[in-house]
Amino acid sequence: MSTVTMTFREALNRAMCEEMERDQTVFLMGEEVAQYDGAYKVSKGMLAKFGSKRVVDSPISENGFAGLGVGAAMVGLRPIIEMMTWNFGIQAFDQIINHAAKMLYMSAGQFQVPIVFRGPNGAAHMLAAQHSQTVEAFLTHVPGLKVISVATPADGYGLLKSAIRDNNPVIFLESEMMYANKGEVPADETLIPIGVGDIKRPGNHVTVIAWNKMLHRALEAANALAAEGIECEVIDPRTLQPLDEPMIFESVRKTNRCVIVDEANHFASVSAHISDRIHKECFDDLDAPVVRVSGEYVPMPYAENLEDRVTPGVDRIIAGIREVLY
Amino acid sequence: MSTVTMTFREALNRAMCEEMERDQTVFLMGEEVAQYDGAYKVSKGMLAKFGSKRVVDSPISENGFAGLGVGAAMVGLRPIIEMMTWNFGIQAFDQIINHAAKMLYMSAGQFQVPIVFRGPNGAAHMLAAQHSQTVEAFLTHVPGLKVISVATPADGYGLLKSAIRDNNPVIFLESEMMYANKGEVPADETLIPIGVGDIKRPGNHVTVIAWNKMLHRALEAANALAAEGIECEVIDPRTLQPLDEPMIFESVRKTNRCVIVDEANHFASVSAHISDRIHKECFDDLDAPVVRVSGEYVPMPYAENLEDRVTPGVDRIIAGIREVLY
Amino acid sequence: MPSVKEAVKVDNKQKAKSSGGSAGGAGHSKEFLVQLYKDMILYRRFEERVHVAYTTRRKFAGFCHLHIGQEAVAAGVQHALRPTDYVIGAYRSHTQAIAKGITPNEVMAELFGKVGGCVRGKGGSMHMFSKEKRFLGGHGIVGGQVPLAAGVGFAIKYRGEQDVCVCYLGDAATNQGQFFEALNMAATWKLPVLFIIENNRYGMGTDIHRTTSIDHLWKRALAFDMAHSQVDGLNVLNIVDAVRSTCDAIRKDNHPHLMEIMTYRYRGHSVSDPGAYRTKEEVAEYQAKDPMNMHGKFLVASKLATEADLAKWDEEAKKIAEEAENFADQSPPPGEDEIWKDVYAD
Amino acid sequence: MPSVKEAVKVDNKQKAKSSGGSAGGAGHSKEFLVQLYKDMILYRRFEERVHVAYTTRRKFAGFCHLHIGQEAVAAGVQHALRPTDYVIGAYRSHTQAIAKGITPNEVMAELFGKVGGCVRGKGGSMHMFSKEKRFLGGHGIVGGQVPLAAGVGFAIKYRGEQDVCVCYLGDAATNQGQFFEALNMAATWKLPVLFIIENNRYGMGTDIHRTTSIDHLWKRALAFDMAHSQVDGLNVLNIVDAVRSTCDAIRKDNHPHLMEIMTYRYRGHSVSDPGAYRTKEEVAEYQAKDPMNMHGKFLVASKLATEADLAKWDEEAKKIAEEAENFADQSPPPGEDEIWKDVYAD
Ligand SMILES: Cc1ncc(C[n+]2csc(CCOP(=O)(O)OP(=O)(O)O)c2C)c(N)n1
Ligand SMILES: Cc1ncc(C[n+]2csc(CCOP(=O)(O)OP(=O)(O)O)c2C)c(N)n1
Ligand SMILES: [Mg+2]
Ligand SMILES: [Mg+2]
Repeated sequence: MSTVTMTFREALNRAMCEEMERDQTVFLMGEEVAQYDGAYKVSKGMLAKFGSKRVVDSPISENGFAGLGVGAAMVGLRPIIEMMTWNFGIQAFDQIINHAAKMLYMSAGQFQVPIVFRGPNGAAHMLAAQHSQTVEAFLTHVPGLKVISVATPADGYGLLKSAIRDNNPVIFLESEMMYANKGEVPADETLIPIGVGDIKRPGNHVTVIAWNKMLHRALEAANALAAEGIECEVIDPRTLQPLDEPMIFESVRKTNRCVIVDEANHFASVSAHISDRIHKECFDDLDAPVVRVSGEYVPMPYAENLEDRVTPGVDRIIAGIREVLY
Repeated sequence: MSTVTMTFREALNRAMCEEMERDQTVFLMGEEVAQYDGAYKVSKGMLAKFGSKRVVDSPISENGFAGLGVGAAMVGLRPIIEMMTWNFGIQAFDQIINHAAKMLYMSAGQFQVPIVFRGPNGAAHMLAAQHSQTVEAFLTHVPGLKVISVATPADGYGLLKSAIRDNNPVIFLESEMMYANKGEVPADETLIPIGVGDIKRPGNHVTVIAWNKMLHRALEAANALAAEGIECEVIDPRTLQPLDEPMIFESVRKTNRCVIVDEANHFASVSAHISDRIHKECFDDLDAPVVRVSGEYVPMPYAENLEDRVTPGVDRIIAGIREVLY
Repeated sequence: MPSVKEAVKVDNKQKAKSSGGSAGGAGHSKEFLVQLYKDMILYRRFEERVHVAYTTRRKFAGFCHLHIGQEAVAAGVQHALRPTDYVIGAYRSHTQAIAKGITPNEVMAELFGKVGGCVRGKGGSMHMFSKEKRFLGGHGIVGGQVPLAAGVGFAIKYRGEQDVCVCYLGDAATNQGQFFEALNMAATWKLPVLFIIENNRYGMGTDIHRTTSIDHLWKRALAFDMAHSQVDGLNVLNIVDAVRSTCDAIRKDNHPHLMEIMTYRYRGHSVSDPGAYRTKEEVAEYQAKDPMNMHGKFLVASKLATEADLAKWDEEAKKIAEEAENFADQSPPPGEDEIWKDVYAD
Repeated sequence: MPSVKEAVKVDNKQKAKSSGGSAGGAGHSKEFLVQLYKDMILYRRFEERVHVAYTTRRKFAGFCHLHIGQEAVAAGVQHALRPTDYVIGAYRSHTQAIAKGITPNEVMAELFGKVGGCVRGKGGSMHMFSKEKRFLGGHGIVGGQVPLAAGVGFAIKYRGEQDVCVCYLGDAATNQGQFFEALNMAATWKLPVLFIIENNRYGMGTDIHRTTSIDHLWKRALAFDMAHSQVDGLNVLNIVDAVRSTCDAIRKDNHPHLMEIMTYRYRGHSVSDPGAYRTKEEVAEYQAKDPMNMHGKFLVASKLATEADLAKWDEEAKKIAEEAENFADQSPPPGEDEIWKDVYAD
């Protein structure tokens, strides 16, 4: 399969453009997405390509325009709603949790809500407490939502296309820190199915689960340990809800050891859930309890040296891996 | 210690009244709390007792009055903010998560936010998807918040008093279904420290962890199993954040088996976290993996027969206990 | 004929006159005027039956918000709309659902949590839906439906259609942040949405004037230079005429409109509300100018109906409500498999 | 003297005149008029230094929102307040913090993420605080500070104090739901809060007129019958006088007020914004009537200062900014133990 090299933001842009060309009901709305080309330039050129009817600058009314998207989706459109960052998505939790997620169920299947809420998630760099949050723990806890978190341009491309075509509300988590990352993306149109994980690095000694930007730190840790002969199998679930449990369990049954890396703090997080599921389903296979390497349980501090210590670093991931390899 | 019998709502009312008598900076605000005596009559008589300056009917502006409370707390008042139910508290997540929880940290300790957000949490009866949600998984995931969930009038009384005196934002979770429950409450003023669990029933065979109204179902299950000679140790954490891990671990190290009952769905929930913590800290003590009995991963349906099946019932709890006793 | 006050023309002193009685009737056919009455009495009898089914016969539980006293709004608005127009409401929406074409049987069965309900017992009193009839719910979060309505308006405009989306909300919902956000977007993007505040003077037990600083709720529109009006909701023909001419304007000029309809509910906020926050006299005062009765008197006075006709229609309405209850009784509860259905679409 | 337009008196056509220049000066001492200039030039030079420290010298990262062009607001407002009045703002608040008494050293060190910062490097550019000075932040969620301000007003009234809480917000923040909710509560409960919209015409790259339907943002107050006014922010004395008389009224009559100050930012939304959404000419047009320069000219024309004085004060301002950078450079980064401090209070 031939590929092209593109940045993460280009891959996401391409996914949106292809889907908007394919389907007239798809539109993009969010703060600064049109004339400004997106706060992080993910929608660059889209206003010029699709016009102001389909690429819409919204007021700073997250709950309002999230709800507008849900209403439009109920009657046949397929909105892509950009949250400038997911920190502001918290403002829209009422519409996402109480409305988008529950509409199909409350209407007994009559009103589908095919909508994508996308934007960068997690800490960027020196943005402090209100601008450095992860939301996957909140939103995977909401039945009715699908949650995707991507780590590479190719996954971003293939999964965003699937998200736009999905008939459910999909939460799509990106990262400011990865938009400039380059990667190989299929030259031809390609969709990646929602709910299927990806083994980003095969290995036999320990399963390491990580997503979004933590994946890259996990791979770095795995590479460092490979020098010592420790072979990590690094799994990127890509979709957190639904979760590719079969892939995870199969790997753990092979390696008998598992580390989960999660940018979020540990309390009631996705990693807590995965850990529980592994302990439950692979109890007799485990040679050590699952170790979680999580963000510290603190609001994010501003100073660089503190911030670096709060999110899981390569050193802490290596330490976590060593811990299960006793 | 002499006790008096009172309903749950009376116990909570008493806690608020005593604290408001003790401290002029404490006030109560929320929808219908004053003239209507509270949607669930928890604040009955308080308007008459304290006047409209201190018992304030708010507009239906959850984010607004939550934020008003946070601002008032920053400059020295101690608000009690009633969420008519926690479903509507989701509207206030921006103020709770982005402001209340982070203010102390962002201001490097200068601005404390001594505030209590309280109200009923979880399913009541035939209220359907938008009115039957639990929020503890969301809010325990937010550093800076304390989260209390009470199951008995005595705990409600003693912990609400501590919550009001605490210098942090405290989330206080009650239940519509328990307000009429009666129980023994200390006749004399008594505070229960935040962060201390309670063994509601001692036993040696299996540890069962449950809170809020699930506690009562867990106790019912334990009683049923006692007839067969199975002795459950039923732990009510009472505070979910901070969690009384030493009490939990000690019990599991004794019983070697554990079931967690959680009204919330299983994904990234408090029970997932507790399960992970037990597996991690008591790995070699466990004779079976921890079993979680959770709400189904669905929005709440309206029909009574469906609703009954969604929340963990006594039958499912018993099945869960049997599962770890293989 | 009642006039719709537009944004700039609005006048503080020009309050809605709660005179009761049906203003005019000019331009309406006899059939139409009679149908309005039949609708109102059906809604009244239906809700009364619901009340008894809930309280006396304990057929269901949960919240149950009755529209009794406010029927003229559901009837009047609906008759001013086209079938393809969309309607979305809050949790006080049994009659709105029936007005939009969901059958009384389906509404009652839904209340009873039965599979014959319009959403198979999964939504209940607060969540009635019909995709076919373009009734978009039935929503339980105060104010939550308002951005949804803006979205429907957005879709109408996006597709270049001529429909209007009517969004009902209560007086107290005008204190919700997302109400304002939605109005701002609707005004900025000129979305074809008619926002109707059913001002029944109370949000639960709270007089609306205790939770806002304005005397008239149409003033919310001033923050957005949005067209707006106040309508006397005690006169059903007022409502029909106002909504009709407003929808004409919306279709023609492509702009949203905020309409405050002055109305009153006779029963508690929900069935369990004792209503201590208002006097019996106040309720009686409104009941004395009951829009349904007034319209009936108007029909008789105009020789469009006799007292006997009114009594007959009353009986017919009671019959329909009774049949709905029978239907609901006989409908089975949903099967347990429904629990896991409709969480995700394929 | 500029007059403060009150709710009822407001007039659509009476737009703020962006004439530039200092109106009058009557009633102000020379010392005061000079101090205003010194403050503005300090804020300008401080922010310029911040800009260079960020871009050229890469002393810190993250978002950095400069107040350059809008200094007259920070200076004018502050001089109209009492020391015990509270001030709360958004993320464009370096100068507001300095105006309220946090030292330039502490602000710069905070930007650099150093322990000498006003919040020991934990908050950064968007989160400056001083309990002692009653500066309540520094908030990063657009609109989030507005309910907080209502709460401060609530506390002032609760305790029967005479203070005012000033709440700064941007033009685009007036599209946020919680802004409306807070205004409604403030108006209903008559809270002593002065809401100041710094209307710099853009929310990031979006002209405010593309995201709302109204021409003037003070119209938001009409939804609440709230006192309001529009103030020409290019004239610093206008601001002083308007805020002073408004605060007098707030203290006397116990009511909130929404003030729209027309201003302009010269730099990008944040340091990383290239500003392609507006023309160079537009920026130049505003710079030509720069409030600080205009006030300087006024001082010279009124013989209250010489050109040499202005130059000297400019040098002094640069010196303070330079010293602040030196201080920040020398301050150590916070210790790792700070990570786990202040998560919970005892
Ligand atoms: C966001 C939210 N807050 C609170 C509630 C609880 N609640 C339900 S109805 C209601 C009063 C609403 O009054 P109004 O909008 O006037 O409508 P009415 O009931 O009079 O039709 C309240 C507070 C809710 N459902 N949603
Ligand atoms: C709730 C929320 N949404 C989006 C953002 C991102 N954001 C930061 S500033 C800004 C523009 C605000 O403009 P305005 O209120 O006019 O203030 P100004 O920057 O002009 O001072 C946006 C969209 C945010 N911080 N918070
Ligand atoms: Mg009402
Ligand atoms: Mg601006």
